[in-house]
Amino acid sequence: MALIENLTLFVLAAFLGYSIITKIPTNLHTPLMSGANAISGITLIGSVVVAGSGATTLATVLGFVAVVMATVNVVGGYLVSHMMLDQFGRQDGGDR
Amino acid sequence: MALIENLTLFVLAAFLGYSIITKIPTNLHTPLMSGANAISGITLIGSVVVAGSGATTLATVLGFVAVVMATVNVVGGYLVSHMMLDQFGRQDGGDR
Amino acid sequence: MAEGVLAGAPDWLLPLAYLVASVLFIQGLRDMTHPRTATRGNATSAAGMFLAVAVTVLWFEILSPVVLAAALLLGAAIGTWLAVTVETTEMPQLVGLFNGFGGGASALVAGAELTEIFDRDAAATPDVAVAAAIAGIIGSVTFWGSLVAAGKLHGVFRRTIRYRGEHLVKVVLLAVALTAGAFLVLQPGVFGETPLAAWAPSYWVLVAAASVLGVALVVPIGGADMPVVIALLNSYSGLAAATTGFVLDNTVLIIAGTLVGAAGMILTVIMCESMNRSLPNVLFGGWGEEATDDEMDDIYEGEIQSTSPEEVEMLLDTAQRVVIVPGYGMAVAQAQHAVAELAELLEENGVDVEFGIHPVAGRMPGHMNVLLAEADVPYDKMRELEEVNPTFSETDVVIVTGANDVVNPKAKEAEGTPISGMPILNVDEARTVIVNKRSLSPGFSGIPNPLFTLDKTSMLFGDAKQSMQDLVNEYKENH
Amino acid sequence: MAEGVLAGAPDWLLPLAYLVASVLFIQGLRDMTHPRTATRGNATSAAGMFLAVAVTVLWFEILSPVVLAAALLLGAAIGTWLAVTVETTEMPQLVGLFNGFGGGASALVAGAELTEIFDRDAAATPDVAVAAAIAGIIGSVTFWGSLVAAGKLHGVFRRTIRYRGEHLVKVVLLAVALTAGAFLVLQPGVFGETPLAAWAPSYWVLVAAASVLGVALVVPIGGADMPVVIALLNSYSGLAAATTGFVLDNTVLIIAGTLVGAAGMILTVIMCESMNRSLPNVLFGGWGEEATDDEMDDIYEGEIQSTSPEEVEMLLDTAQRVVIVPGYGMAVAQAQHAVAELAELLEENGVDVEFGIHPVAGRMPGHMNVLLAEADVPYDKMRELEEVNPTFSETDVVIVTGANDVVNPKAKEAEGTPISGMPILNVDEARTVIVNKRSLSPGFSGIPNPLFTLDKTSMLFGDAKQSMQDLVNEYKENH
Ligand SMILES: NC(=O)c1ccc[n+]([C@@H]2O[C@H](COP(=O)([O-])OP(=O)(O)OC[C@H]3O[C@@H](n4cnc5c(N)ncnc54)[C@H](OP(=O)(O)O)[C@@H]3O)[C@@H](O)[C@H]2O)c1
Ligand SMILES: NC(=O)c1ccc[n+]([C@@H]2O[C@H](COP(=O)([O-])OP(=O)(O)OC[C@H]3O[C@@H](n4cnc5c(N)ncnc54)[C@H](OP(=O)(O)O)[C@@H]3O)[C@@H](O)[C@H]2O)c1
Repeated sequence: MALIENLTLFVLAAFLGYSIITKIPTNLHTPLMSGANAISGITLIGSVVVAGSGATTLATVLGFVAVVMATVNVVGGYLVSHMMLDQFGRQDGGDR
Repeated sequence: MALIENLTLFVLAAFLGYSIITKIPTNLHTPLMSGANAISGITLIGSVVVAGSGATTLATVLGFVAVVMATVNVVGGYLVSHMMLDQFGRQDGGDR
Repeated sequence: MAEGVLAGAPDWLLPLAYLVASVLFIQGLRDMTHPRTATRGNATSAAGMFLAVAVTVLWFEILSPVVLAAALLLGAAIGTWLAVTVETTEMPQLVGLFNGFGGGASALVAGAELTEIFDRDAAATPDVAVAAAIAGIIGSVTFWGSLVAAGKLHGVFRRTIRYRGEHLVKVVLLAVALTAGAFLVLQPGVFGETPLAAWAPSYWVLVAAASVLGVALVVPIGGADMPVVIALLNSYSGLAAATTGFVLDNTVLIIAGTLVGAAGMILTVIMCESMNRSLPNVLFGGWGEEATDDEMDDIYEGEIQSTSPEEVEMLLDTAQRVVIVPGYGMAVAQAQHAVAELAELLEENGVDVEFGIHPVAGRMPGHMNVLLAEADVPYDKMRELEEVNPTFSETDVVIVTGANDVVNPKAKEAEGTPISGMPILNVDEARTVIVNKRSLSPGFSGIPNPLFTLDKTSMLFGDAKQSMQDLVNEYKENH
Repeated sequence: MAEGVLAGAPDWLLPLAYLVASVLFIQGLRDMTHPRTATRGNATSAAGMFLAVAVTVLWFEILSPVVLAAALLLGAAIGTWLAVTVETTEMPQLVGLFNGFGGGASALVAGAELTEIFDRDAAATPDVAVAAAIAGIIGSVTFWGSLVAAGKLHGVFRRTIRYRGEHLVKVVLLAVALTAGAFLVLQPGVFGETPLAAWAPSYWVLVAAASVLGVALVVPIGGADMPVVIALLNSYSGLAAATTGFVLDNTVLIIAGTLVGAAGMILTVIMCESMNRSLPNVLFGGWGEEATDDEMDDIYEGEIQSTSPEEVEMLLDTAQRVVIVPGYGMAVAQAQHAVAELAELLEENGVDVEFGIHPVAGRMPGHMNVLLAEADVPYDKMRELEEVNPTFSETDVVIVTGANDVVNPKAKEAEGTPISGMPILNVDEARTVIVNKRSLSPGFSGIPNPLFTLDKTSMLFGDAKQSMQDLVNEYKENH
């Protein structure tokens, strides 16, 4: 029953996400948003499979576009998040 | 890959358990302990399958003992926990 | 079985790698609970992503490695370029844009998978078809909704388009998308044996309808509500990835997507709550139009005292304790460095300076914290509402710069204003209040602010960066 | 496919029911985060259990329904009887006992499943065999370890048995169990075609070795450390259930078992931390012997003032603020009702009364809270260490009843005592301290308590229940 197993993962991940995210303080919410955003680019691995399989031309074209878009999301998201957090981190070093 | 899928569930549940339990205040730790204890009686459902299948006499005997033990754990655990919590709950009603 | 570079590797390697990647995502988010560990958390999460993608590339037979490499490089280049050239004030729209791309990719992947299935002359099982339909709808709405939202935030187009029957249009579009989805699931074969059938035409009808729906949903929402929309679409892009995981039967997509879905949903709810509005009100209420005209000027007529950097400098000269309250205007003006410099100067001269940060100051949760951290303001100077409010009665001067709603006492008194019930920073309890903004025009909520008319309030009109810099210079001259 | 009463039901019904049960367990635990929702949480969790068991019973073909019903009824009867007849002080050992039963059941289930597999002349796949071996070891250790721990707590046998080479014995037992496990996994067929082979003999060798190991592990641990052992075994019983889930490929067993495993582990760590000891030290250090003799008497010689209920009543008469510090002795004496009555009387006469609850007072985390809640003491009167410590300097009388280590100032000063570094309740900052216990014998940690020798301290010797009741009567007579 792949469907129910997947559903089980979904439910557990939802509870876990709720538990973790509610512990994150407000001042980190903007970097959290872009970091979470980057994680949603995980759809990239789906795009890779589809783009690389080359089964049909249509799938390849769709896959190509999907890979570009998902990669922008992943790379951009993590970078932006890193740049923001660096500013928090930098001063922490200074404090000590 | 049933093994990896099960491992995934295990990992998610471990993180989730950690997140939830660390939020429970000390004053509820004793009822938590007996409540968690009752949950571990979930092994009862394994016992039921084994005891009921009647495949071999040995399995039936083992299953019988297992069902008795697991049921003691489940019923006793929830009852004890309920009795303790009732004492907390009772006064909450009184307070209002 | 592995088909690609890793051919011959045991079956369990791929799901195990995905499990490890999921753990890295989870651990990354857990590290986000503290500023000290947050940078590491982001890196952990990125490592998870790298692992998942690398294993995937090596595992599957890549018939067109050049195409794939080109796509990856192109995406990485665009992403890097956007990230490094962005101004801190443009963060919200950039996050929105990235987000849209993630949603769009999910919709395309689901579609490509369907065409592959149909191309093999196989039928999609009902659960795959349902998941694909959901991924298509959510992904398309996310893509187009995010583009519109990012465009509005960026000022590409500011108009809020409202029209009679706009809700009906949305309902019809959703109905079309759902009908196309039903076709996809039931596969009644209306397209017969035509070559068209292999393209999964009902899926693309669904995508088209959902795309228009995405635009139609966001267009009527006021520009100032866009941050909420973006947080919600962030949640959607996660859900789209999770549903794609159901289509491809892939655990890491489901887990990671769901985590993002939860994160976005929680941020959305927090924003709505701290603005004292409901989510349906934000999405369909249509309120939230930024009042740009200065009709308010009459209201304030004759009750406003304005001041100059020189006068403020004199006030600061005798102050023991100063609280700076930044708001959206500080972000717009990029005034954080000037503000930080002012605070440092005052501290050097023995004045006790703190920042009062309202939870919804600016346009994203934590917006002010990010800006001030950029300008090297130490955390322990940034005080949250509950911490700073009790101290205003012992504060000599409050400098409000680019903030409006978050210090509007109307939130306390009147029922029926858009901010009624929102907790505010009680700056009016301080001895003197300096309000720095460019005009008397209202903030996000579009209502006048009685704080400006108080006897203890003086307005320091001007762009936040300019005014703060003037103050710094003035202060330096005299010390 | 369903074979039992539900024959014909769709395949996904069983896993779906298990998913719902898992959600109920999770939600039940989440509700435990607040006293107000905790009772509901327990009921939610119980509902999940009921659902999981009911669906299982209906789903599978039960060849011997009478046997099954008998087993269920018998178990329920025993469980209910034990639960309703238990005294609140006996909770810890009862929880331990129940816990052992859960672990034992897991070990038996894994064994029965193996015999069934072998009976069908099939071979257990390596992952099933490994999981069964783990379930067998953990389950057996849990069962016997819990029995010993519960027995010690109940006073069935109090002696701590230590002997030379005890660690070697444990290592050898573990090695035997692991070797048997290896046999099970590799199935070299040493038992050939004998009828014996179908009984999975290597599994039972493993169980026997692990059972002795369980006893050997707990026997050398001091009676007072039993609560930590029980929390740890609680974690083990969860892990045993989770591994059984791997054997049976059953999601709800894995999820619920893992949740319990995490809960037990966290409680264990918290207890160790608040006693300022490491887990290996508790398990293998062998320290923790309860000092039962009163050799300490000499140490205190001539430095002790003792008092009477009459004198204490006079003190209370002029007090504005009283703090009551309960400890393990209150639980032993079942003095909570008398203590609560005293507090109520004082309150009625305008005295400000609070309870100072140390995190490890008693023998389980939250032990005092459960007892006082039973006696209807309102929560807001029970103060945690951080809350109550700053108030002692403004407290007129502290009544310490049945507590010892948690108020021992040696924790602050000396290095090298078993309680060094443990934060304590600073009752010595109050104006007067009354310590109620039966003798001068030490508490859990076995060390003398300099608090008793202070000028401001008076000892009210006697059983806690009796002494508190005397105080109540005395106070009533005079008011
Ligand atoms: N933080 C979030 O998550 C979030 C999300 C969505 C909505 N919101 C809403 O946004 C509002 C935030 O309150 P806020 O007090 O920060 O901002 P605000 O109420 O929007 O007011 C910002 C003020 O800044 C001034 N300003 C703009 N550009 C400026 C410049 N270059 N120099 C100086 N001043 C400038 C504007 O007045 P002038 O034009 O006269 O200069 C305006 O009155 C709240 O109503 C909140 O509910 C927040
Ligand atoms: N809470 C937990 O989770 C936990 C778990 C494991 C270990 N521990 C340990 O347990 C200790 C708890 O400290 P504590 O101060 O509560 O207890 P304690 O240090 O064990 O002292 C209890 C005192 O109560 C007295 N007592 C016993 N029966 C009595 C009766 N019937 N009437 C009056 N007094 C009686 C005893 O003295 P007499 O014999 O003279 O009467 C004894 O000195 C700590 O060392 C802690 O580390 C706690």
